[in-house]
Amino acid sequence: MDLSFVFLVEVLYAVATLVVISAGLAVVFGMMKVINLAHGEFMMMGGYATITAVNLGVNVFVAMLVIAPLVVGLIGLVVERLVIRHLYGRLVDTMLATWGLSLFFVGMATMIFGNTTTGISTPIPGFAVGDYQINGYNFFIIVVAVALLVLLFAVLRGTRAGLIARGAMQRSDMAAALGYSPDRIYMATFFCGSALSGLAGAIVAPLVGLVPTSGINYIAKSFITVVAGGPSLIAGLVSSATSFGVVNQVFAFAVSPIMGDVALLVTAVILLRLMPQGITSRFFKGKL
Amino acid sequence: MQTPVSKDILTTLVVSAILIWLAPYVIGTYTLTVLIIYGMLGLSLGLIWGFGGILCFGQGAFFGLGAYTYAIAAINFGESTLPMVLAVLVPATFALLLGAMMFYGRLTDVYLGVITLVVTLILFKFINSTAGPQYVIGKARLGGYNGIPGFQTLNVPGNPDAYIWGDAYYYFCAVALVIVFLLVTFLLRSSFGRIAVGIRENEVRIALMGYDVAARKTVLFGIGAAIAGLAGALFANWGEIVTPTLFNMPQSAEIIIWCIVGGLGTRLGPILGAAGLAYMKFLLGQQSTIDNTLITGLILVLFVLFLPKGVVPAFSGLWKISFGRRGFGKMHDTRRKRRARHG
Amino acid sequence: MSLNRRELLGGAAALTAASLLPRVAMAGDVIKLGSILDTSGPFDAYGKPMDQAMRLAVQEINAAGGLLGKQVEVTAYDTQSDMALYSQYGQQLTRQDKVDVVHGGILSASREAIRQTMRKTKTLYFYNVLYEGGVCDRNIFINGVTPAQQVEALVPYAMKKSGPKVYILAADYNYGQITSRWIQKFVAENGGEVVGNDFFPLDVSDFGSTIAKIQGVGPDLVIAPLVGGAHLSFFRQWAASGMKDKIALASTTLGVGNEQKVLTPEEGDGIMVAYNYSQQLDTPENKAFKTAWAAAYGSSDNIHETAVSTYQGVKTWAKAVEMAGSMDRDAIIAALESGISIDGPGGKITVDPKTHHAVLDVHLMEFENQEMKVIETLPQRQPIDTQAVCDLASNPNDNTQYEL
Amino acid sequence: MVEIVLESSGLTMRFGGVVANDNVNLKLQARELRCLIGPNGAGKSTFFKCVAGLLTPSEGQIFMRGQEVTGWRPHQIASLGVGIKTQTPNVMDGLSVRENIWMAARRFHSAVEARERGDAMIDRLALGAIAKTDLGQLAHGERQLVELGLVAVGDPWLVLLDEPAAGMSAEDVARMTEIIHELTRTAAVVVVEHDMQFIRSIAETVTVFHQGAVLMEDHVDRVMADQTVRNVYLGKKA
Repeated sequence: MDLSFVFLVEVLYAVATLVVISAGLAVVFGMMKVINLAHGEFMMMGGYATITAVNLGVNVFVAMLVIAPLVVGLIGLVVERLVIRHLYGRLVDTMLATWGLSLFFVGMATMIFGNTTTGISTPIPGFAVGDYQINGYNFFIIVVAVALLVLLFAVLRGTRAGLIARGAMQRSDMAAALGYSPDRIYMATFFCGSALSGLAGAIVAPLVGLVPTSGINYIAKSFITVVAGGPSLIAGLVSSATSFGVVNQVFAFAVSPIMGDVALLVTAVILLRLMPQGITSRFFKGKL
Repeated sequence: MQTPVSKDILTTLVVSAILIWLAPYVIGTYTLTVLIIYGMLGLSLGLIWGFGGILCFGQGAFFGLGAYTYAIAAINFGESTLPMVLAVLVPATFALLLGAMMFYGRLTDVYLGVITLVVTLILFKFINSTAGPQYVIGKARLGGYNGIPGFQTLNVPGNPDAYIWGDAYYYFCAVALVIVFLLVTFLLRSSFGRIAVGIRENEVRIALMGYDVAARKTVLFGIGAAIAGLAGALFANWGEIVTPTLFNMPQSAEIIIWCIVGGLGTRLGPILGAAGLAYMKFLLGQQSTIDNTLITGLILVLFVLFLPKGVVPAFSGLWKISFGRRGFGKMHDTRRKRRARHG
Repeated sequence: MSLNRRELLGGAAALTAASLLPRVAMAGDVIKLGSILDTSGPFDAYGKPMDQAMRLAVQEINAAGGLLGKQVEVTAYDTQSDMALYSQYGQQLTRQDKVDVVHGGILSASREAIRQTMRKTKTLYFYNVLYEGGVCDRNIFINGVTPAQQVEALVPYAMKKSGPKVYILAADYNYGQITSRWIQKFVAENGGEVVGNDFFPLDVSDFGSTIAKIQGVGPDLVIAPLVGGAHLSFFRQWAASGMKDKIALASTTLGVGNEQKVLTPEEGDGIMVAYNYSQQLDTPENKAFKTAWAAAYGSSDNIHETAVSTYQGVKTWAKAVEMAGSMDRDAIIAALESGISIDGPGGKITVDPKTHHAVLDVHLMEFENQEMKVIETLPQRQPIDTQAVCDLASNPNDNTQYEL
Repeated sequence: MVEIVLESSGLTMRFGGVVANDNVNLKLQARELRCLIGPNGAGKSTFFKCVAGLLTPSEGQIFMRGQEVTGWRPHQIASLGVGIKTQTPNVMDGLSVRENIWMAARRFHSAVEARERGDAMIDRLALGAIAKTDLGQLAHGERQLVELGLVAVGDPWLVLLDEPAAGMSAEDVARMTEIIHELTRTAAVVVVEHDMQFIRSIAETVTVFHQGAVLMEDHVDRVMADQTVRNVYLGKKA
């Protein structure tokens, strides 16, 4: 009983992690059809922003939830103005340019922070469930993931900005016809996407040792999650994160963590072979 | 129309002979060898991406597969001839299977990218976790993270004790690259190659003409993998060890960067891009003021923004303007392949 | 041989002597020491102080007048924690730079990447890291701790303090694989039982499911030969899930890279280890060493196990060179095989002629307040694991890494 | 007995809940010219795509020269000797006119013969002046013409054309009409079109699509005179 509860928490945690690390990429891909391959490095910078802030004496939650998204969002803004906006509509070129940016940021971080492992301790203590101990931080990540999804849904459904964004998602010329500059919509979207990436990096920072090359560990997983999710933003994110998270944890428990990763990747190949445009091209069509 | 075949071959042979002779006076042969091997690897992606429109994010997988196949076979056979052949065949077969799965499933651009990326990651993770003694192929331990050291290196066929190494190995690799380059030239001049370019330009049209696009893309993908596999085997001989890093993401990323910088849709571009950037990385690796990765990244961004056609087509264009004829590195002179690059 | 300009010029001068004594002729008036270490990347926590230790030792040798009247010159490469770079730089050190001796390599993977190159080019090679044991090669000298010296001491101590049910978490490459087999052997010999054994590739940093799994099995003791920056997260996550005070923890690697200073006392205290060196060792050699280090680098805080091994390795090599009186490789090997010993910061260290391994002191320690407190010292332990399989005196052409 | 080269039987195509084709039965004789007309959304393009292999019908069968080809892929259908031209100019923009036409001819002939036949086709279409120009640099009408050349060079016995006259000048249309008539000497031709002017100038038999089904099938003059057809085109309820 206790073990199955622990298992359930681990599965939820795995799904939540995938949601958190993919949200930024999903927003940018869903709205702008831009695959940001520097997403992993945006996360890495979010991690460094958090650790630097904590070392300067800032409260860890303020650092994670406010400082990291802001810092990375601003970096994203600069990147959008300097590079991305020249490449809209050229999917493969944006992928290559953002790949270049990812290498650039790795190099930058190496020069500033050095190529060493840094980290902070988790700010939430563990607690007991029956005979078992659970990492309290797992719950925090689950809460953040749920909050993130609710927030995304509320913004897209309930606000004027969300309405425009949804319009831009369907038909980019539509928003322009309504008098909103697509340029500004894209700028705002990229800022939000980058901020979400920064937040994700900050959230996972206490769990792992951070190095300038940490981003590579996330980009593949989040890239796969987003692409397998397909055209619908929230439904796609939730459905693919759930499929991958469950598969990953089942195999991680039954065999080993590495088999969990392999099973996740194999699932991705099968999913894409069956549904070449992603899960939500077949199910939950037209949902958010 | 195209220059006559004989003239093309002659130019290739003369230029490459001069380069092979002169290069060792500038750069040590040990370094040159690896630049040549990277050139071949660049050519393998340049062929399938630049001429076939297939953007493969996992070309490194075939490189690694070739290297591992060679190492495992060499340990088991104790000589190098059959392992060299296998190192070409195994990646090619793997690519044919993978390609058939992707192309008959009508996967394109981003989705193609994801699948090739994922397959590379799976191979990397698998090879990386084979440290235990249970992972054995014949006499060869897979070795996991440690890779496989101490295999038989290249020998004269039929005589396992006559090693080809040092300067001789440099000439061997250089000649291999010239041969592969000529084979690619013939391929691109053949009907198959010309239709492959047609597929890059417009897949649907080619299908409506009655060509089996999926089959042709699969075959081209396999040919690219065979070349990458050969490069992998040569690399294994050069480094005398194979490790899982051959499969990892940065390796595959670099191949794409070589092609972009050198120039897509040319045969020479990816080779020069590979050799040039690898040498630059080698030089940069000796200083520590500016981080190596930072410069590589910056180069990629700047090229995508300002010189998306790459160096060779740009110079070729200049040459054409100045002398009113084609540069020798160019073939099937195409405008930017919007469709192929932008999905 | 490559045909670069430098060698074309130098070639003529060296031509006459080359056929007789190539290495001496090439070296000229300095002795070239090649170093190959990860001073950046995930393993730099090990590599950086090793580099400093190597340079400190060379500096001391040169200050004392060098070797055989010549200064020692360092040629160092940073392999950036990338195994592929080892083979490349290994080739460069031996074929282009033509060094007299190579010190370096950290992970077993990196040692195996260059060992054959060193052997082929007849370049004497020192590997100064604690490792899984079993390497039997006349060209290599190893002065790190092996499992028989370390695990044999650590396992009974840790089991006595906790209980008989042991769970092993090991890094997934040859060090982790082989070490975990040694642990299994010693656990069984001490009447215990191994209830689980998991391996993790070096880039794994999420141990959530593993920690839950361990709880399901319920061992008394977890022994963790985990390696590198990513694996450090295990100890964080272990503490974060509140397991630290419930199940005892021992490691064969934690602290080698001064991890006790990276972990908070809450995360680290009580973890049991056994090594050749601790900064808390109270010997005159250690005190002198720490003073010299602090004078050279400002603070002695970053000294650790493998740094000391490197220092001791260079000093052992220097003593053998003086004894041999020449830079001839076979003469130096003969000197080393005479069983020479030095008194290093970790205690007395003697070359074992049969295995080219080291006889040394092992100290049982526990983490306490970001320091490694010495509990007990086991003096002059023999590398009996390697001695059981390797005898270079009777079989000098052996070139194998034996496994348990 | 006249040979039937194309037959659809009970062909139905659904997209989710939308029925784009509903039980379409159609027969086409050798060397017949048939126009498929109907307002936007009538299902004529969907029908075309099903026949060309670009879509697989939900129900029903398609036969070509008596052989069932339901669910075949475009290249298989084209290999039978069926020439297909889609709605928008579908050509290789980065390649020259000659290379484009050569590729089409190469499918059925050796490389050398393909070149000869390609050159002959270029002469026939009077494209000699622009034979070396990349398609991407040509005007819309020229591109349409080249694509027709791609279709014709394979000597098809069945030609499927989707809106060949769209966006072309009067002069180009006249040339197009001439070529289509020339094609009917050896092949049956299906033209999907909604330009009534153009249909009047080429058509004999016309099939009218409405709401996914065949509304009527008759000679062009009678169809044009039919009140129901007029209502359909004007958007009144039939």
